[in-house]
Amino acid sequence: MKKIEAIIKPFKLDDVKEALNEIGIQGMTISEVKGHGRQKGHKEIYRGAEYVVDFIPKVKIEIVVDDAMVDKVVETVVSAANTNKIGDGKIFVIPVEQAVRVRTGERGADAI
Amino acid sequence: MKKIEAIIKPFKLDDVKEALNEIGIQGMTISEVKGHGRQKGHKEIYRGAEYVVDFIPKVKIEIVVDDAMVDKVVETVVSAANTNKIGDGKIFVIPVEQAVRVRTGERGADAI
Amino acid sequence: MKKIEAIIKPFKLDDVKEALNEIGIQGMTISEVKGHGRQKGHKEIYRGAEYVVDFIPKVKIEIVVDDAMVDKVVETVVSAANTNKIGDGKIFVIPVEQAVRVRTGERGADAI
Amino acid sequence: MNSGDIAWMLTASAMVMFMTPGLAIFYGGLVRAKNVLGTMMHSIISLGIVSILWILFGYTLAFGPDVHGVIGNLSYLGLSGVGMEAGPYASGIPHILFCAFQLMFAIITPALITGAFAERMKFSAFLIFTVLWTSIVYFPVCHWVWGGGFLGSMGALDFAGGTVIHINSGVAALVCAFFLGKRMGYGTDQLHPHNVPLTVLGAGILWFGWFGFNAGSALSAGTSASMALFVTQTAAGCAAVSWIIAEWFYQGKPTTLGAASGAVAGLVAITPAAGFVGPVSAIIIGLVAGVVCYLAILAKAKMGYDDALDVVGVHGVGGLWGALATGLFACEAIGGKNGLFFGNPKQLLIQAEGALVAIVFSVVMTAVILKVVDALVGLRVNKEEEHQGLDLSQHSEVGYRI
Amino acid sequence: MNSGDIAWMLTASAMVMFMTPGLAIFYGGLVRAKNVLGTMMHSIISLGIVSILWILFGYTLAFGPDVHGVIGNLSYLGLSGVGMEAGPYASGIPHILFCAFQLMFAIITPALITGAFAERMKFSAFLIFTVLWTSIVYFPVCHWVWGGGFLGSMGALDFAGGTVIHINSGVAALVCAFFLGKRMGYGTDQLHPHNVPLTVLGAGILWFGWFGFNAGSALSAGTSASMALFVTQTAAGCAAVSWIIAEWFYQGKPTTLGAASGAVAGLVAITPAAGFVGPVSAIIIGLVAGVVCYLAILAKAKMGYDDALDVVGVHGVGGLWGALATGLFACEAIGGKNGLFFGNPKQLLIQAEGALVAIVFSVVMTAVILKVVDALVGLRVNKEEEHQGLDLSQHSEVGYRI
Amino acid sequence: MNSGDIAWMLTASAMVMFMTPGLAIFYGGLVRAKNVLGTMMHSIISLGIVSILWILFGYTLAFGPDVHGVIGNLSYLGLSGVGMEAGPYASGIPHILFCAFQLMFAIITPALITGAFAERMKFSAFLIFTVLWTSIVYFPVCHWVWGGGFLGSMGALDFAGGTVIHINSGVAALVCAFFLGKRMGYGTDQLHPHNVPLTVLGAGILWFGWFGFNAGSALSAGTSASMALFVTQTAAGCAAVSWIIAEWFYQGKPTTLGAASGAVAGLVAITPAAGFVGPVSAIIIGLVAGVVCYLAILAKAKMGYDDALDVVGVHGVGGLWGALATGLFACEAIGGKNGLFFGNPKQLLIQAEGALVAIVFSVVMTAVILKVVDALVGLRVNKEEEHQGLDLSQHSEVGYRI
Ligand SMILES: Nc1ncnc2c1ncn2[C@@H]1O[C@H](COP(=O)(O)OP(=O)(O)O)[C@@H](O)[C@H]1O
Ligand SMILES: Nc1ncnc2c1ncn2[C@@H]1O[C@H](COP(=O)(O)OP(=O)(O)O)[C@@H](O)[C@H]1O
Ligand SMILES: Nc1ncnc2c1ncn2[C@@H]1O[C@H](COP(=O)(O)OP(=O)(O)O)[C@@H](O)[C@H]1O
Repeated sequence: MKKIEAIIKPFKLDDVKEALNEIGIQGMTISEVKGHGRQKGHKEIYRGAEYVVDFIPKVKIEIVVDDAMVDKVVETVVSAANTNKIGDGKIFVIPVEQAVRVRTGERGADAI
Repeated sequence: MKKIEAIIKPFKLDDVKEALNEIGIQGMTISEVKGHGRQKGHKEIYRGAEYVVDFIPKVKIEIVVDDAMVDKVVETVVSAANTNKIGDGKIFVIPVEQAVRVRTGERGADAI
Repeated sequence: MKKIEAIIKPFKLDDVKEALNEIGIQGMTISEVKGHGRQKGHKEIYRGAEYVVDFIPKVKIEIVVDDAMVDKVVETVVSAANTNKIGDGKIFVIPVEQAVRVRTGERGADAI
Repeated sequence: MNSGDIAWMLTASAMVMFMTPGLAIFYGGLVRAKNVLGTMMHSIISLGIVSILWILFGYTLAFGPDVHGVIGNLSYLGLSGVGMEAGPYASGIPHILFCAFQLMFAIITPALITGAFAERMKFSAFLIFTVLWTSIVYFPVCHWVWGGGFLGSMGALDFAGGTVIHINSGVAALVCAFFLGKRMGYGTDQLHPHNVPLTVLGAGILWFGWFGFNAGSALSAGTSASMALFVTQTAAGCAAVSWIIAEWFYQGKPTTLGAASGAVAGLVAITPAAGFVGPVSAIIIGLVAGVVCYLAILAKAKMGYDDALDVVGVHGVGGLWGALATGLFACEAIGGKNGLFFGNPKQLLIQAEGALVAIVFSVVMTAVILKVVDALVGLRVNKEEEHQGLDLSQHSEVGYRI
Repeated sequence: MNSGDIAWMLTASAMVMFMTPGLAIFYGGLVRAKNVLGTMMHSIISLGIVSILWILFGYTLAFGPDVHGVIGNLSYLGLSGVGMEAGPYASGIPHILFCAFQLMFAIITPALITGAFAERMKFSAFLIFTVLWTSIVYFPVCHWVWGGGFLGSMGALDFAGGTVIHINSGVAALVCAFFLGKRMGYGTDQLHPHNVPLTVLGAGILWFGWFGFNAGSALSAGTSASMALFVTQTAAGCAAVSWIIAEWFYQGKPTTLGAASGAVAGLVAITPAAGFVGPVSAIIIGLVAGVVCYLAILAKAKMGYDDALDVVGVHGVGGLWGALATGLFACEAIGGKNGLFFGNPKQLLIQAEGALVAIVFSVVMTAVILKVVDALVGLRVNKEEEHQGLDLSQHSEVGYRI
Repeated sequence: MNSGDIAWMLTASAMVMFMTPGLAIFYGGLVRAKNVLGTMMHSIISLGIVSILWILFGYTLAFGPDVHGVIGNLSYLGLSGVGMEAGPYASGIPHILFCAFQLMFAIITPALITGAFAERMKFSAFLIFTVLWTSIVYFPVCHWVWGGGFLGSMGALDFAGGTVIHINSGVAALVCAFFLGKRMGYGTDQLHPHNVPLTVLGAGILWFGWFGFNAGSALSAGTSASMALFVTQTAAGCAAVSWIIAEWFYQGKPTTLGAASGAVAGLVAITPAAGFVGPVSAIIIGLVAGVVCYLAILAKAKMGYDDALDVVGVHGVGGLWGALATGLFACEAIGGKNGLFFGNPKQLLIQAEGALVAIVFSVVMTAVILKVVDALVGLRVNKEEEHQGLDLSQHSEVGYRI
């Protein structure tokens, strides 16, 4: 199993979720994060002074899937989250050794 | 070392924390996340229209432990977080290659 | 590639970010988390009763880098985040099998 | 009629109305985020329900010509005959304006109770409870004291509603807390306020509105209202100070919520006394109120009922102290009546009697009403709903998306 | 002059001013967090802009000596001649106080419209729009009804601004919604309120201020103001109740936002009628307002324009209902005029005519103004900016760091 | 006595009281979330502390029969002799009501200062500071101007407290900022507001209350109050507009916080002038206030003191401009006195002298008091506590759990 961590633009979340649902992926966990990278931050003004805030709101989606699904999921996310602009985000694939469903205690592929 | 990521129902957090403390686990990091899966989302109404919000608040607990402890931790979380209802959550086990304590620079098992 | 997860004190974030920028690391993702460990929690009072809140605000920084950079990044974070007090935090190193840039579809080291 | 009096009573009516939204956010800030709207809703919708009851039959029950000291007759049903002429309760203002001013009191009283059953009452149950309680408890007690009823005739002093409003609602709150039982997680989870700044702002609005409440109860713009305003400010300020001093002493830290709660406790305590006492008495009434109400809240923890937002400790205990304090500090030079400290010990007794009657009546009737409501629709949301919070389970809404 | 009247009108002016910050948070809570400041700014800066226009030329256009029933002449340019003497519109108060009171109405009217173009209008475009709309639409319509113009002479009743303020702004809002087009994500994303407690507090402040609005429109502290205050409370409360009952019926749950919106709908509807109707009529006006405005909002969803914060449904439809209701329920005993139900069917016709004139004028002129503003600076922020939100893109600020 | 005057002064007193909770949220929104309660607490508890001081000895020091132009004698100690009779300062209202109105001014003045030492002052130090400063600085200066003291006799005009309140507190704030030193992270971290909507609402409440402040300072419901109300609205609105125009020009974007700050700056500037100037002068006073205070805040950044919430820039500089502007624009037709532009250059000099005296006195005494408090308990929290925030370290509370 692998965990796919996708860091995307917040307003793309619904698109990505639906694209994933379409390829049969239901389970996922999301969190609000802030990103730093090449994308320029935004400007804020306070009391006449300008500040650049270079942590930009992003959404992180975590999806644990069977090895077989990894490529498909990655592609789906890439195409759904893409806006062709800097800051569209990254996808990381991380090994998962075990998965357990809390309710039933099921393990492995059955758990996800 | 492994990182155990448990995604649980928010109101179970205190129970899980205490159960972990009882088996000698102190260190953990938690974050507020939202989950999508089989559990039905809740209904919201705005201006006469109904919306289903299918991202459900969850808590993610991350615990890095020695390989030897993994099973015990997983079992502890499963039994403490279980309510026997859909949406109880998942546990994922992920390999960790190194751990460092910032304060001392200690590494490996000593760091956690 | 590895993912370096650093859990640090929130007010150290800017220092760490700058230290990383100095060694050429731009990309990172941060999130607000709460930590539990040896550091004592703070006291709250409500209606005459005292409560100890033992989840302490922390910031998690995630940085995916080439294997060659891992040690340098870890050291940089350690020295920038260190205050020599309990609760300074931890760094975990986790294997990453693949990285993809959403905008271009680039993979591997090119993506980060 | 007198345009100065009318000017003041228009303003005072508006200010007392404003207290109910103030209460909505005072209470709203004190609950957990998932219950903020359900809690605010209690106050907001009371503004509607009680207005309707008042016009239809409430005003006539409370202020219609007296029947045996117990209730008003039906002369003013549907406000017939209540119009733009002066009197009968205040010669300087139109009857309809007196009726408007009193309506605002009728609205906030049941809204105060809602703090006791916060975070767990069914919305339908709340609605029925409010209709019944206002009709069967508030209107009669109001009549007894202000409408020509037996408590007023007996000589019980209640300038702006210490007994009618605060003791009455505080005691009802106690009964509600017992009947509803504790919130899930009481004693284990931290059922703490989600937005204290909102609560402090609510206290500020209440404080502001309370000048209309107390000084408006003079029903004219004159010396009585002026003194009432001054002592209101005094008691509120003193109780805020004494509450945080008590906290500092007992728990090592003074809290902002303590200051806000203390202010409200002081406002409650001075309510019955406002037109009868002077500034120095008001200092004492306020200082005592802050400490006594704080101790009442500490005591609650030991007595094991879950009066979620401390209506009993602040309004019940504060109101009782105020009623008795009126019997102690009333001074003829200010309001025409003397209390114990000015040589008239009987007044204290009358005050205690008045309070007792209200307490007994409110306890019994509230219990009966709760039984009825429970039988009709059930008082409490189920566990699943309580977990989810009232906002989602009762109203399908969420408070914040920040 | 009369110090009671002055006392009341000073207070009423302050209360009506306070409605605009109240509106700022009412609207502010309804938008998404990224637009909260941009939305509040619309109201706050209107307090400034309109004050300046008013002094320079607005007051004289609206209330200067009448020219052919259409506009005021320039006698009061720069408020020359408007000072501390009594009259000409109210004998009990100084001219400058009447001018102050009316200024507060001129401020809130364009601010109401901003709900329609929330979350997507350029700040510069908003500024120009507000200057033009207030000058070309508000000042004339205000003159027609209250300043000696043809609508007032025709006998159209508008106690506190149902036509001048609510129909006028509601209709302008409709035009704005059409011209600006839908917000990005309309129909797909959940463009829901980010802070409902703030909105409910805003409704509370509006309710409070509305007593100044309606009872202040009597321009004296007397019986008319007293009755206006009472019916204002009644209609607001009834509409809050009927709105949530309608919700319960249609959508299975009553909402807190519904109660707040209902209250505002009731306040809007009673505005033109306030000095002309009695309490029982007010109950009906309020109950109908809650249901009708709720249905208007349901209808909007089908009609496909994005009136973001429902200005049309609440102020347009509510104002129209109020104008007509005045023609139905006006009662000589209260305000000197009868409506249909009191034997004077002609009044209903006059009311409808008055409303129609305002609607046509407002639609046409608003459209023209929007065209001009669009040509000058463009109405709408670009996509990138809309994504980012108005707070960052227009003001380089963020609302919250909690 | 006159019921219209009483009606207005009851209302005005309540409105000025309401400014202090308004200030609590104005300041509360400007600090970081971890300091919101500690900051609000400063204002809320001032409502209590100063009320007590006032009754015990404050009123008599400020308004007791004059002793050599310097201080009031002790005739009114414990408010003895201050009751329901008319006068001595206003013939239309009871003495106790004048005393209540003035109390509200005494409360808000030290509360204003707290913006300068926000986010780093020990709560105990704040308490002692407030007691001492109010007693030793406010009461005397108040006496000098309004209580029969030498500044008033000299002819210095200060309608509602430009010198007594704003210059006085603004200058004290400057001294506090110097003595306390900068906040941790000043210049490196972004010490930005955590809740701007709260701050804007606070500005709205201040604006509303300020009508009571300025128009109430006429002490009667007449033409003077009416004009004061009008120019208050005008100056506030104009300053909001000119502030954001200045921002637009200098920094490329107008901000919501700028509009709110501008409004407050305008209100400050018109305070001393309110009863003495007309609408067109008020436009100029307001427009200048917005720009000057904005520039003062820009200048602060270069001068290197950390006046956290800009009390100096808004109240100090705005108050000074207002005091001088009164000497420029005062007009006999309005308030019985002429300024420079109406042919009386001497008035400007007197105004400057009055301001100078207040500045020197306030600087010296504030410095002395700070030295004393520092010696007694230490002014500033330690680093650990500052990191944690005042809410946890001083009060063991948290503002939000959203
Ligand atoms: N090395 C990295 N490790 C972790 N997260 C990263 C890394 N680089 C970028 N990110 C995340 O991806 C987001 C987008 O990256 P950015 O460089 O701005 O644009 P792009 O995705 O177009 O290359 C960042 O905001 C950050 O959250
Ligand atoms: N494949 C997955 N990857 C990551 N998180 C998942 C995955 N499946 C489920 N989750 C998380 O677990 C939570 C519970 O899953 P759900 O399917 O609702 O119920 P259950 O745990 O009973 O199977 C989800 O809300 C989501 O946060
Ligand atoms: N075993 C662990 N797994 C995950 N996170 C941990 C673990 N131990 C500690 N942490 C995180 O590191 C933070 C600091 O740890 P703590 O024990 O308080 O101090 P120190 O870093 O000095 O050892 C904790 O608040 C928690 O967020």
